[in-house]
Amino acid sequence: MIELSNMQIKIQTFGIAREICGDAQISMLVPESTTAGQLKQLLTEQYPRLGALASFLLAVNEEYAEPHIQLQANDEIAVIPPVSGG
Amino acid sequence: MIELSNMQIKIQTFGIAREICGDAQISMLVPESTTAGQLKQLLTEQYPRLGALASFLLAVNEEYAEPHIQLQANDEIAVIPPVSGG
Amino acid sequence: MACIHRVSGPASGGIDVFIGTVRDATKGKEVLRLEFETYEKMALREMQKIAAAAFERWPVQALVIHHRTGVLQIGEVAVVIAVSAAHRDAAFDACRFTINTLKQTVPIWKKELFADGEVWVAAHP
Amino acid sequence: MACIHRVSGPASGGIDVFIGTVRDATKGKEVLRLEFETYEKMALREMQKIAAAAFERWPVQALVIHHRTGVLQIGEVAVVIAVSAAHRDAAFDACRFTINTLKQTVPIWKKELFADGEVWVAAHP
Repeated sequence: MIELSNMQIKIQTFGIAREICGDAQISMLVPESTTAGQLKQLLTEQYPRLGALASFLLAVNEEYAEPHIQLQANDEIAVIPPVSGG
Repeated sequence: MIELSNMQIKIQTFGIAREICGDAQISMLVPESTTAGQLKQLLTEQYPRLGALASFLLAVNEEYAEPHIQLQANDEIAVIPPVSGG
Repeated sequence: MACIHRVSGPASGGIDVFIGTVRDATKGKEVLRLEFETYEKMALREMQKIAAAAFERWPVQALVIHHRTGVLQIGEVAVVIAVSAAHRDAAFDACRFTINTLKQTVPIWKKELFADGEVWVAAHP
Repeated sequence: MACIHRVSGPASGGIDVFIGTVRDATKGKEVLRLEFETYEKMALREMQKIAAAAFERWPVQALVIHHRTGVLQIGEVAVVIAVSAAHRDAAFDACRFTINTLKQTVPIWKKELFADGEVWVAAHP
């Protein structure tokens, strides 16, 4: 059996990541069981300027996400470029 | 030739030293060329409770005085018990 | 200054307050104004974590974090952190820890606007 | 809070403010109120020395020391130190140095009044 199972995820972007991605929220079709680390890679391929940042992290459900975290379709996902508050 | 040369000095007192000495300003007759260190000793003899303090310093002309400083009759002298501002 | 009132109480002996203001220059270049963007819900969670860590590490009585967002002019207050404790060392340590950690973890982004352009602070190496 | 205004300016990026308030208890014993006595002229000279030392050691822009005298009730502000600098580390370090040194050198004396008596703080070993 061959099964392809993708999911549509929504990704919020902030700061310079919003400017790079062109919108405050983008959608991506990714395989089910995609991890945060894999999504980071996919994002860098699709938006190479993200790779030029000093760093960027992903947040899942308002928490910084370890790379091994598996994403769910209804997760609240966000691209977090280097923070600079204060 | 024998010469006795004394001087009258005025000493301001503060905090617990004022309570020990009984007045905000006391006078003492001391030999000319008395040093700050010697005055401290004289004060401790006259007011033994000063010796029971955690420490006390003398100020001469609004500066903490090293023990070797020679006092002048018109110096502004003060007894500084342990400070506790802030 | 409301932040100071909110942390003061009869049992507190020392309050340390850090106030971050908008500087008129960065690396010698004149800044016209700042813009702060935030991921608000996550920023509040991260601030909450910092406060919890501070309370765990130091005998702190109250801790307030206040951060502006949007456009700020030169000299305006961007951030206020106020910490009260019975003794001053805890207040100083917890206040400094809070601003240092906030700058590392809280999702807030600062854009500096110059006469000839704008820069997202710290974005690039 | 006037102290904060007096140290803030367009070139300052960080202000650290220490506020010492009258605590309601000392070593577990209820304090009714405080009384501060000072040798005013010398106190100002010693404060001036502290400020000069702070300016010499850290890149500080402005430094204000304010200390109350006389009778103070619980919760009242006894001392305010406000330090501004382009960067926060200098503001924190200089502010902490100032309060620590003030407590060691400036001729100000605190008397704590209890229900059953009074004590000059730190007077005896």
